Amino acid sequence: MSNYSAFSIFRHALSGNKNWSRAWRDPDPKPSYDVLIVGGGGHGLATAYYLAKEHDIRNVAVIEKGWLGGGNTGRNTTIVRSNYMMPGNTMFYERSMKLWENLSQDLNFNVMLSQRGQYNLCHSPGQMDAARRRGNVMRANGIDAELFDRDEVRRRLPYLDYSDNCRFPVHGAIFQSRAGTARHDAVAWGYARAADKQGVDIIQQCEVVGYLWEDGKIIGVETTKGPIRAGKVGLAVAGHTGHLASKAGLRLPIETHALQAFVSEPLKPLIDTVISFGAAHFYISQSDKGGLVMGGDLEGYNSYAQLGGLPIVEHALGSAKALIPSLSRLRLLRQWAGVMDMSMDGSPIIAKTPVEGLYLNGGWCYGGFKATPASGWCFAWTIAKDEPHEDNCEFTLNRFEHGYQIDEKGMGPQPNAH
Amino acid sequence: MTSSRLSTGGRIDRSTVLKMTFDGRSIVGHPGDTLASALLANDENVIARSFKYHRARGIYTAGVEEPNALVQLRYGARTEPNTPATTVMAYEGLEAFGQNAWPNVRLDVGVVNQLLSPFMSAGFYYKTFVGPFKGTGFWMLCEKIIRQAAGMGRGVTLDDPDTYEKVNAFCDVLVIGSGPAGLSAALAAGRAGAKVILVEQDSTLGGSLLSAPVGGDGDAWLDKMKAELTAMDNVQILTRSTVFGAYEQNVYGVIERVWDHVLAPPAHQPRQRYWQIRTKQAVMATGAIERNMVFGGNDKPGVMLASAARTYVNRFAVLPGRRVVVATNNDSAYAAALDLANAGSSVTLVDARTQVPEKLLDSLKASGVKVLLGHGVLTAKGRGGVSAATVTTISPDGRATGTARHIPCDLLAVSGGWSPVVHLWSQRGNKPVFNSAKACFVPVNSAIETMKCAGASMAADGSVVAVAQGFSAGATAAIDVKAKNSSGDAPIAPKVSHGDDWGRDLLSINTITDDNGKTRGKAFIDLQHDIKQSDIDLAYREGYVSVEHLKRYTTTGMATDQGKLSNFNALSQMAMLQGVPISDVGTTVFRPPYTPIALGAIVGREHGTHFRPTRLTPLHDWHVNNGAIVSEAGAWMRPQYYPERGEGLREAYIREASHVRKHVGMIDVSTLGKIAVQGPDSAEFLNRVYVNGWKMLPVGRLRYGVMLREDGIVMDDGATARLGEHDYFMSTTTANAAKVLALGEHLLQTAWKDLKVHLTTITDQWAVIAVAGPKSRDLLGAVSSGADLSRDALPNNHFVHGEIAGVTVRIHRMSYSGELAYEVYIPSGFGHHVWDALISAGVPYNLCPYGTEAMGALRIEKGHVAGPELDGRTTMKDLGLEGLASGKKPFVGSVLRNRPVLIHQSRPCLVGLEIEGDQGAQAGSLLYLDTGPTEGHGEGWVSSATYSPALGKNIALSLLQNGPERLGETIRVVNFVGGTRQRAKVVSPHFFDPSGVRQND
Amino acid sequence: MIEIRSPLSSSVEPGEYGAQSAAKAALQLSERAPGSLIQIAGWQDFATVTAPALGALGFDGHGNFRTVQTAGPVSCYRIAPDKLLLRHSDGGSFKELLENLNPASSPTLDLSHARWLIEIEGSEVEALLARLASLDFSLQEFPEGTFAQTGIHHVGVLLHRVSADKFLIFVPVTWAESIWNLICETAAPFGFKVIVHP
Amino acid sequence: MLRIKCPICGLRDETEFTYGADAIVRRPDMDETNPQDWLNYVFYRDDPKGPHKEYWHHVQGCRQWLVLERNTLSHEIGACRLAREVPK
Repeated sequence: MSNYSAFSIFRHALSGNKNWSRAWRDPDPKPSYDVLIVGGGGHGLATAYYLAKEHDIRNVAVIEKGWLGGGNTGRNTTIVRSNYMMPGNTMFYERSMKLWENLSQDLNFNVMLSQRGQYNLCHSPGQMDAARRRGNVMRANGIDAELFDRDEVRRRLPYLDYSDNCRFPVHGAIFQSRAGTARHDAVAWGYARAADKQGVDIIQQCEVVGYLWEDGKIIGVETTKGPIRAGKVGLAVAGHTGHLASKAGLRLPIETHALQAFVSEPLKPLIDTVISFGAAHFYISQSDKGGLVMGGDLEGYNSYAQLGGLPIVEHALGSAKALIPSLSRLRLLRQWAGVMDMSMDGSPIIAKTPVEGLYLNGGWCYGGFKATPASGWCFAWTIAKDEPHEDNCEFTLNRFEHGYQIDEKGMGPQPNAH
Repeated sequence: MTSSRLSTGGRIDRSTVLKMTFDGRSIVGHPGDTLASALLANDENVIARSFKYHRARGIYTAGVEEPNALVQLRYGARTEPNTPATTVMAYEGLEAFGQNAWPNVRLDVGVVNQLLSPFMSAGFYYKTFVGPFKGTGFWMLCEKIIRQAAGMGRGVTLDDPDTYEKVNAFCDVLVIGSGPAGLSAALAAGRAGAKVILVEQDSTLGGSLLSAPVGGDGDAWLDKMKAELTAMDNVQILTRSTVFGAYEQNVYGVIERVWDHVLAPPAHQPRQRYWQIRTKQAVMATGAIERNMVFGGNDKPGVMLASAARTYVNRFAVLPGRRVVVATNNDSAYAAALDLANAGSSVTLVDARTQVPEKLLDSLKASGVKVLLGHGVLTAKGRGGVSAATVTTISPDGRATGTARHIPCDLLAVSGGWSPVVHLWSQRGNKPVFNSAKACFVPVNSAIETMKCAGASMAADGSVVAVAQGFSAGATAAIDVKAKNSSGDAPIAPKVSHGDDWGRDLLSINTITDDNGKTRGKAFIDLQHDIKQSDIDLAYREGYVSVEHLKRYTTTGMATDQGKLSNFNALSQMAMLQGVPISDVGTTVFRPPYTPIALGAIVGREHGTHFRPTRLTPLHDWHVNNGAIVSEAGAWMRPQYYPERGEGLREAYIREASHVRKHVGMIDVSTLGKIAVQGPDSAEFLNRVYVNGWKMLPVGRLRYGVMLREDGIVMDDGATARLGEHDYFMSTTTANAAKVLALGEHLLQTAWKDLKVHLTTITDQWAVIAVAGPKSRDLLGAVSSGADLSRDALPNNHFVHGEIAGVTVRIHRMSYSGELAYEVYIPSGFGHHVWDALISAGVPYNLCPYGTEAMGALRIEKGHVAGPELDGRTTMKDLGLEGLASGKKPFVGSVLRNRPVLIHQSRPCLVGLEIEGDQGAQAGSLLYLDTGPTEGHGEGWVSSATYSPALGKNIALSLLQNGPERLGETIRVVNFVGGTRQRAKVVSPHFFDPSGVRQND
Repeated sequence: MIEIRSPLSSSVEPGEYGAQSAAKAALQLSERAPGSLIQIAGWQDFATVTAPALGALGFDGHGNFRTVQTAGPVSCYRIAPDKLLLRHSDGGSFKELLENLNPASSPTLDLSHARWLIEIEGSEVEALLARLASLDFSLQEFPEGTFAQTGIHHVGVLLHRVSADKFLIFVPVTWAESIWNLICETAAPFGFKVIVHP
Repeated sequence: MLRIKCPICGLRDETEFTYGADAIVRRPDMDETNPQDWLNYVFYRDDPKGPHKEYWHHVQGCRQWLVLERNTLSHEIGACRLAREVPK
């Protein structure tokens, strides 16, 4: 497989781009693997990649019911940040950020991480205090964070609504300069290509319909392409975790909800950063192609349908105009929805399950994309060593029993509130 | 008269001349024109530049599928980037500008990108720009340049001067599209008596009929249909309105462009109207979109869809070319050839098929159209625009079999078949099926019970079938909604010129190649995004074969036209490469909106002040009129402070808080949540929702209580008074009022159905004024009557009724400030009156109003927890409230609050801090051991901080690990983001009057 | 008698607003004090225990969830399975009614200060309301003398169709000004008159 | 957009309601002291892909809690009853 570089582009261009090879193979499943990862999204592919790279476990397959990267990896708002306050979250997301920062080189695939910074706007003194606490935790843990007052935000983001007409005036913002966006599809493709290079089999169009059991232990999966045995089975199927775990007899602290995203027509550069509105659940950035990428609130009810309803469209676009009034005449090009695992405390699960042979990576709520590298890294560690790494040691399944809810928003066990 | 404008014909009003400009050059048009037809009439051929290679582009279509002719419409605050010229109605004073080009679309220097095109193949950016070093620096340098080059039009940072509105509508049958099928459907449903809404995106009804020559049978038919429809009261017609989305349960989103066809909307009138239509049945008669063919130079100005060329001639009386080559693989382009020839063009028709019916050929004979069967166009030649077509004989799979020859032309009109507009049907989660005879994807009409498809969107065979299908769909829909009358007989279909039956004998060729199967030159599949056939080939080679991978890797179909032209050709190329039928490749799922919609239209009036409704207390006007600074508290506006003589926040709150401790102050606390708890089981209910006991509370008393969430975390606190035997008055925090009520109702209606309790919000019924300070009793005693406020008659946590200024009020003795304090409950409509009375009566007592900032300082001095401490993660133990919990009874959260982590010794718990030095601490600062590293999450954090006027110190409440056992310890308070490090002494949170002498006085 | 202060006292300004037409304004907006409002609640035996008291007022039972029962100045709205809202437009005290009800089985609650009324009248009343709430306001679906509880701008309200071209909107007082302002903006394209009742 | 047929108010837009929670889980009796029962009630869900029963609160209407049958995959809506009339 050819290495990607400016030189390779030049060389291939001269030969009419006729000689590029496949980015990854399309193998038939082998009868058995050491580790089988269910779910060919960013998390599953990253897990396979790090199993091979970090733990030298190469007899690995990733099976995907559709096409790789077709779940939430391909339908998010591409934001990457590490501004988490709760112990258990903070260092995990910072590990992710650090992996992101060298991911393009690591994978030899440009994932276009653009560290254009992210502003979390505050609209009350109380929000400023909460932001200060978050920023302080970040700084104390070696993560960059700055707290800006209204004037500084106004200097940096002059296009927000500072008029008397504004319903929720900006009081200030917390800013992480290393945050930004990455090209979402490239993450799946880059990990797929790199994992494939390490010998991982990526098997698309292969749906898990059940598990293979032996003595109460899971020893593989039954798929639409036949049974595949595995020493260990890892689930990385965010959005469908509840459904697939139930086939293994697990009831999880997870509900599945749909989240919409939106993109406008492409424009010349207008918004050079990522902005999160503090008066409603809304965030916006601009893609390299020029489209304004926007995310809103959950539909509010359990859903496995990748359908988005009008109330949330109104909510998100209303927030867009409230935040930046001049967006009014710009046009929405597409809306779509992804289904996500909303956990009861808003934080993920990366852990062994009570079922021997089954490992779980899920419950990502809104935050799965940014977590992709660390999620794969920590899940690979957990599978390889049969124990969590320090960075995912709080992402257990039984934390609700002992009471350490990693409730970053303080909303309690109400998934649609996180 | 402009050069390409025909002297007769067309559906334009020649009696009026509209003056417009494009890139500063004057153009003229007539009412009925689109910007595109006016540009063509004025011989403007280069309208835009493409996304990647900046290739010159002209007008390609006559509709919403336009991939090329995007303009920046209007300027200043009203500018609209990326506007297809084909969808803009001409108006006096219209100004449009070329975009994505410098200095302009005619002379764009960005065209050099074309030289780099071999290096800019699909996905090239994934393979490079990573740079030689670690990190993202090199990429971001490259990205800056890429971002400047990308994008299309420009947004502005000026506020939109126009307004928008949303309308909710209800109907029985929604008919989408007003061509022969849609009109017939509306007629059938309308006659039956159903409530019908007919929506048409164009400015006038008629659909494909509008593209036929003026004066034909279609016009007469259209007039008759319009007359009958407009006479029906139960039929509402919306033109210039696009159904952008089909949602579950038959809800449709529509944007009506109410005043977009003028320079600016009239005063008070909305620019656009967003209709949210709830219907019982829908008929989708959305027609079909013609496809182009893939060959070298198929994007040049002068290449146009055949149907569009026909539309320009017949509807707009514009001759888009004098020497025309029409290239087709189906019958429909014959009508275009005929009409162009009849309008004066010399026309050569190149048909990929070797045999066509004699009748079809006969129809062209009289017009002088030259026909070449078994031929295709291999390339379009010309600089800046088409000057010739290279034509060759071809095999049935589109490969050249002979020697190419040039046919000079200035218009190359192409028809590669048609794609039914299935978007709305698909948005409901359905996949269309491939119809190989007609080479297109069609809906499965039975898939959605409440949506019927008809006409060209079902690939119907011509207008006779379209009318029959439409009428039947409308009639069936009417029966389904139980309309009373009969639909009568279907109208006789209009006789339209031959060729509308495009599916017949179609030869499915999409691409014309040389004898090696290669396209010549740059052959585009997605015109706007510059996706060439070779990009699809590359994606295939690299394994991006699924339609979603193909779409994402190449970005085909993701431009502003959303692939309306390109999707099919991309799919068929991928099918060819994979050697499978196109049906096996599948289609991408269509997402709303069908065409791009302005954000502002969806927002309607809910922006600015009306982004969310505002909640005002009954005393709000007084605060504003008396100089209060009011600030947002959730939905409420509350007075934060009342500055005197240029005071800032800090001076004002310190003065106000000091004043309360010295004299008497009053504050509007009407925002407190208030819930009536009524019924014989009220005490039991309270006993279950509060952690403390309520069974023994006598009438006339009130009690502070704490509520937990089901998971044992503290949710809310407040006081509840027992007004009568079965009648309690609960107060909640401002923030949690709705949550507490909803939870109570939930428990009563689901788990505790046996309890006879009713909850009703009475937040709005009562204005509440807290009066606090050593002189509060004197003041209230003086101003009220009928209430004995003496220490013995009204101790703390008691209430009494009395009268102030003629108003019956209830006075609770209750303190959050630590002072002798009362809460006066007043029917809200009299709140202002009583407040005024207190202000007047307060003069001798030195009464002053205070705001939320001073209230905060007072409660911090007293160690009362509030919002910052009740952050959804703290337990009663954390807040020092666990003593309140009853051990004798279960309550909400009583089991789960005892989970091991929640009762662990080392949890951060509430303490006070006295800050060393002159500067106050900031809430959100972290706490660390006095000596030792300041890193990690620390020992705790500062939740609330203030200057304490009573103590003359800066103090704070904080949560500190193992806090209550660390009183006296000195700790470090670090505000990293503020750049401050302070030391503080850990003290009891009850800073002021810990024994409560003052409040119990 | 102290006059109840309108939550709209700084918003209601008589005059003509919005798009002007030669003809009479298509809409008339005004405010009305609710008079007396009380809620009666109950449980399973709600109907039987309250029947005598309601009968004394001239009502024949609870009615349904759509129809407004009226008897003289008193209107009765069945707002929930076991809750009624009674309005005495003259501000009458409901004294007799209250005396006839047992608070243990049918608790009552004074809500006279909790709501304010906005009245909309005119030929475009259906069109205006269609821009504010997602109900079918056609006369057929929302006949005279019926009511509905719904949301306007995220706030729960009660709408009462008094006649073909007149609606009363019961708005929680603390939201009243915000809703009033939004209604005025929404009415601007039609042109409207703000009037004050004597 | 979901449209929910409230037994009291009739067919209404979802925006008048708030979503409550899974109506399949049953709240333990008040005097239940086994933490596992409470954990199951508060945190654990079947999360079905298909037919679901769930609570909705008609907050901008009659303020009744409803039990709605709805398919989480197709969003098809079935019966809607007053919660108080649904047997435990």
